[in-house]
Amino acid sequence: MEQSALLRTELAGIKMQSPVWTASGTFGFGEEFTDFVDLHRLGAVVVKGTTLQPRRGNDGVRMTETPAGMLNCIGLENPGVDFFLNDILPRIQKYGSNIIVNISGSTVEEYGILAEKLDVPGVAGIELNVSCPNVKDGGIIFGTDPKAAAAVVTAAKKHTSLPVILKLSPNVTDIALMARAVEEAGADAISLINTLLGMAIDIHTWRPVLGNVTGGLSGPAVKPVALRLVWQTAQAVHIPIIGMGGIMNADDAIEFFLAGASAVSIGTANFVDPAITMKIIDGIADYLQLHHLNNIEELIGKMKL
Amino acid sequence: MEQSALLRTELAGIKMQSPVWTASGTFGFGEEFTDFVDLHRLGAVVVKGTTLQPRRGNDGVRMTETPAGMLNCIGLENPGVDFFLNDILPRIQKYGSNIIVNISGSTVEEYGILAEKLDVPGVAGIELNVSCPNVKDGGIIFGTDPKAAAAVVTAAKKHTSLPVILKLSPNVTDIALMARAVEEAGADAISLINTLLGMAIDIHTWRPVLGNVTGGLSGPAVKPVALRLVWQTAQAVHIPIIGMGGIMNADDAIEFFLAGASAVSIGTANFVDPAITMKIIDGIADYLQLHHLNNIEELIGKMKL
Amino acid sequence: MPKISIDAIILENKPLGSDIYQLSVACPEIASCAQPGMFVQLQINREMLLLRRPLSIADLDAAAGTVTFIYRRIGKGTAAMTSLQPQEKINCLGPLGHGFAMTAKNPLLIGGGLGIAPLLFVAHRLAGQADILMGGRCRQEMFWPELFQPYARKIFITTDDGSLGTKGFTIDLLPMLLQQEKYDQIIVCGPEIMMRGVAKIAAAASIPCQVSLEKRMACGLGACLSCSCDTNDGRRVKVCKDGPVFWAQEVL
Amino acid sequence: MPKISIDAIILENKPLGSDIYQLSVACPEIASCAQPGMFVQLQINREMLLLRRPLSIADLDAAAGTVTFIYRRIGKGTAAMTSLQPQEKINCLGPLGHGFAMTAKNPLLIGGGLGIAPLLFVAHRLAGQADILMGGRCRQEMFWPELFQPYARKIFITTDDGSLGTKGFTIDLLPMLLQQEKYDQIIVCGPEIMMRGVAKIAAAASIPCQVSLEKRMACGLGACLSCSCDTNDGRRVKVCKDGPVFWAQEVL
Ligand SMILES: Cc1cc2nc3c(=O)[nH]c(=O)nc-3n(C[C@H](O)[C@H](O)[C@H](O)COP(=O)(O)OP(=O)(O)OC[C@H]3O[C@@H](n4cnc5c(N)ncnc54)[C@H](O)[C@@H]3O)c2cc1C
Ligand SMILES: Cc1cc2nc3c(=O)[nH]c(=O)nc-3n(C[C@H](O)[C@H](O)[C@H](O)COP(=O)(O)OP(=O)(O)OC[C@H]3O[C@@H](n4cnc5c(N)ncnc54)[C@H](O)[C@@H]3O)c2cc1C
Ligand SMILES: Cc1cc2nc3c(=O)[nH]c(=O)nc-3n(C[C@H](O)[C@H](O)[C@H](O)COP(=O)(O)O)c2cc1C
Ligand SMILES: Cc1cc2nc3c(=O)[nH]c(=O)nc-3n(C[C@H](O)[C@H](O)[C@H](O)COP(=O)(O)O)c2cc1C
Ligand code: FES
Ligand code: FES
Repeated sequence: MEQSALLRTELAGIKMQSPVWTASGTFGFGEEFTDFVDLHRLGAVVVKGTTLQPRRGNDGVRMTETPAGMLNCIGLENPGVDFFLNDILPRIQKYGSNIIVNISGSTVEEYGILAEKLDVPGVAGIELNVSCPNVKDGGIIFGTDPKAAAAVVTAAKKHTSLPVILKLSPNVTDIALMARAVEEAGADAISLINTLLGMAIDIHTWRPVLGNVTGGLSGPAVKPVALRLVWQTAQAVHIPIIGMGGIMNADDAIEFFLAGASAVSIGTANFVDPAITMKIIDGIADYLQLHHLNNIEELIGKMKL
Repeated sequence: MEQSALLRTELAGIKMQSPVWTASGTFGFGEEFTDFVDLHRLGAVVVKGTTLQPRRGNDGVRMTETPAGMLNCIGLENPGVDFFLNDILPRIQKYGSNIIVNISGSTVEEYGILAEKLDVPGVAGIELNVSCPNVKDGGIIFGTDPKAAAAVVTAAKKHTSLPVILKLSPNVTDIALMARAVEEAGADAISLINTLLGMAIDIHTWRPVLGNVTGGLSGPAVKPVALRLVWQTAQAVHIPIIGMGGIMNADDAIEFFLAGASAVSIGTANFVDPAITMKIIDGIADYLQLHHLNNIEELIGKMKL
Repeated sequence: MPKISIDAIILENKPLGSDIYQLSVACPEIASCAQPGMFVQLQINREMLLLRRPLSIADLDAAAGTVTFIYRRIGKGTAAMTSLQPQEKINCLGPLGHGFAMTAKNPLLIGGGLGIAPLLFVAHRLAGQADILMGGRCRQEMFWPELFQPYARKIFITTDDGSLGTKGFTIDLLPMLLQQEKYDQIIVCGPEIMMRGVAKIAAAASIPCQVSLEKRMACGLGACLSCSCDTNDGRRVKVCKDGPVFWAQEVL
Repeated sequence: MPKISIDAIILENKPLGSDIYQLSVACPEIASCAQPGMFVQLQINREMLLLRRPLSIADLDAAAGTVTFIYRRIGKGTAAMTSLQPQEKINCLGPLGHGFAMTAKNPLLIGGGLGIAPLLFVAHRLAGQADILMGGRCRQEMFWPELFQPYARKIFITTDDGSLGTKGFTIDLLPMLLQQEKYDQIIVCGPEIMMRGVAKIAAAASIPCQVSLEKRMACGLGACLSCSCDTNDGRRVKVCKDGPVFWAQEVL
């Protein structure tokens, strides 16, 4: 079968060339990768976390490497939603891939306002970031309290006709509780995981390495945890899941599909190899062909117990 | 200053040659390492999780490597507390190191019974494992619910005169809540982290790699998360903390002391280099000397914000 | 026997067959005391590999202080091993486990796949005293006879496709061999299904049989319990410490 | 200029001074188009290193298709780099960032520490047209003059201990140099404190000044915002994409 037919799929009404997305904050606005990636082949580009007002992010060191991972505390630096809509969106639309906007609010109302502003042609969906560990008002409360997360979904759904994806934090005791709450509130899909909260200390200066003291851990180090959370979430809800966390190659992606993800998102791996998404897409197609599968759907959630 | 004077310290009344412990389940009963380690130089040897009845642990694959880490689902295989007391303890006492027994119960009462049985000469303390992710009745509920964890501490304290250490699970939303609950219940110290819950799938067979489906993630991959949890716990309580999670060398250990740990415990690193604890002890002494510090106490919790 | 962890210098790392390599290291400390059936945990400092990889000692030269392993490229660790170069260091932890009881006068060694590797060391020690029956998929995989030539008495070969020796499995040929020769022991190493088959035939013929088990290992020292297994009399044993060699009736 | 990510063959990786190494790779794709001041993200496939390491292009030979880096062993990544061998592959992502505006007729290059490295490429391009003022701790660290000999017009040296050239810092010597010669531009790269000092003197003397900033980087492509910095007119720029070269008054 032709590669494109094997890979084409749909999620929450979003028609996609492939089930491979790029994770918010790790792929800029997509345009930074055009030397390496045919954006059109991606299922979606999820752009950097966007807020109502521009934000300059955190001061000091924002990134440090850890064993098989990295910590970041960018702190939602972004030019604000209006600048995005007026200056960036028109520019990146031409690449022809689905654009999902990742949004963060300080209040439930802000999520509603953002959702409404972004309900424009050229935006394929909205991802609610309720779990950014790097800003005080960046939604971390919304990400750990099922009621608050549900309220955010309700607010967004009320103000937009676009598919609404809720991005879950891994830093919780019971992911199923969170997942069910947002499903009931009407979320069209769930994405996970956001970063694990971590930290590093400089033993020469006795100070935290990161300007924000703590930061978000991502990369292959977190993959086993991410996969477990995706699997637990898939057991708990019926809405589709976009799985991510440490995916570095097609084999990793296949694990997430088997665990129940309908699409995967590639984050930190883009820093290691900017063409990685293309290799992963090819690798998934090869795997499907090798196993005589006609579509990615035949893999989703098929782990045998 | 002489190395031994630099390193000698005390924790919850336990006098120690050094602040370096070995983590339960990763160092057997200590005797397996005598070709590589002078057990006497360790602060304590925490022996494999012990239960009232012998347990055979989980079937199937019990271990798999992950990027910079490993997943295990041993499932608390152990010969039972009576066998430990009668056959093993007399044998390992001769090495002259502090022996801490890590215990797991299926009920609050079991923790009390175990604590009472172990209140014998030769046992220096008890570590309550309320967070083994690998057995259904292995205490995971006690590890995520502050009230249950407190009840376990109360039961153990009531039945033993030995110092009682509560080992916290990292798989919770709010570690401070857990830590304060066990401090209030009278725990003499807190140790953390136990393993992060993770998973791996075999993409050839479509089955979970581990016999128990999920397993506990340990090793350098988890270090940033462990360090953050130790720091958060140190902010929340006044009792001493034994910090662990991915410590591979003296530099890693120093980070944990700066974050607020009074001792560190070495786990997975023992599998990589069975002599690693000796190297870490030497490295800590060198660091103290280099920084003109007289004792490990001068490092504990000294991270500057 | 004291175990050590030591940086050994790689002398050679060459392909023997498709995906099969022979690695030799200078490690007098292990070469001087290791027994057939023991293994070594090798640390591979490449990529993000954390744990060591266990390999049986395939041969050693105590005088020269060298140890040889034969391994199959199967996953990340063994793939990374193929890129190791002579003169590089590789940390060896060993010798680990209990080797074969070397008490037989007239044993038959039986090996399948990479399970043939530790039998080479056995044959070497038995210096022409042992016959070997080895099984493989096809002629191309059977570079082994040449390695056994200097050490073994008779060499019997089976291949799945008949391209070398007798067509079939080792257990197909075994009954005939047991009729031809009065072996006083069988030493078998290979896929579990093969070892079970051999153990059954050996039991029926009342010939003592030693087997070498394989389990995923982390520590290799008996500390982590990754490799526990049940004995037939209800004990729990650790393959890395109490094995990898057992009497067939203990564990199969 | 299109960026690429490509496996380059290592030609040489040799020590220049204590803890300082020179790495040359065959990479015609980058050698053919990179400009002075640009950098490359190198992937080091050792140990558990995940991210690439940014290094300035210290020189290149477009005809031969080679690119040279000079790096200091400072942490895990650069330590691992020192073990790279000729013939090994190293993945290079580049050329990244914007280089120096090469518009000056009579520039003074000023470098401190490893900041001297990218200036070598600048001097090479300016082919005898530029003077260089370089500062280091002591004579042993100053292997640089020899490297600049073929390219630079005049070479001025300061060392902290006076063991070579003038005793003191580059900024101590700078005012005198500006009196001696009418430079039309200053190009400076080194510790931030030094660049600030130079920028101040340059501003006072009304000489345009280019600086090259350094920030921790993950992507190197302007995507992750690890390397954001403020401009004096209130914009946010990315050092990896909008820099690393800026006009001093923009960012200092
Ligand atoms: C005591 C002992 C002696 C051995 N001797 C030899 C030998 O002489 N020659 C040889 O080629 N192999 C031998 N093996 C097997 C060898 O250890 C594994 O093939 C190797 O560890 C796989 O590593 P990897 O990183 O390439 O595979 P991985 O990428 O880790 O995994 C690939 C597959 O290999 C299997 N595997 C992984 N780890 C182990 C393990 N520790 N033990 C068994 N299977 C595993 C799993 O099925 C897995 O799916 C021995 C194993 C043991 C326990
Ligand atoms: C655009 C650019 C060009 C550079 N050019 C050169 C060059 O030509 N020669 C050279 O020797 N160095 C250069 N550097 C610095 C070089 O990238 C770092 O020294 C290197 O990444 C450190 O890696 P490590 O793994 O050895 O250190 P690590 O173990 O990662 O850290 C050691 C210390 O180095 C510093 N550091 C870590 N990562 C970076 C980073 N990405 N950028 C800056 N500092 C860092 C931190 O202070 C840290 O404490 C350049 C940096 C940038 C951003
Ligand atoms: C540098 C960086 C910036 C990020 N910014 C955001 C963000 O703005 N919004 C968000 O929801 N997630 C953000 N994330 C989280 C990623 O989208 C993703 O959930 C996480 O990194 C796990 O995937 P990975 O391991 O493949 O990187 C960021 C991650 C990194 C590394
Ligand atoms: C193989 C293995 C077995 C373990 N068994 C136990 C146990 O019985 N009881 C317990 O409290 N923790 C157990 N742990 C957790 C460790 O004690 C430690 O908390 C964890 O591994 C984190 O430290 P590390 O990253 O240094 O290994 C086990 C860990 C491993 C890897
Ligand atoms: S491998 Fe650890 S006990 Fe056998
Ligand atoms: S390093 Fe990623 S934006 Fe500059």
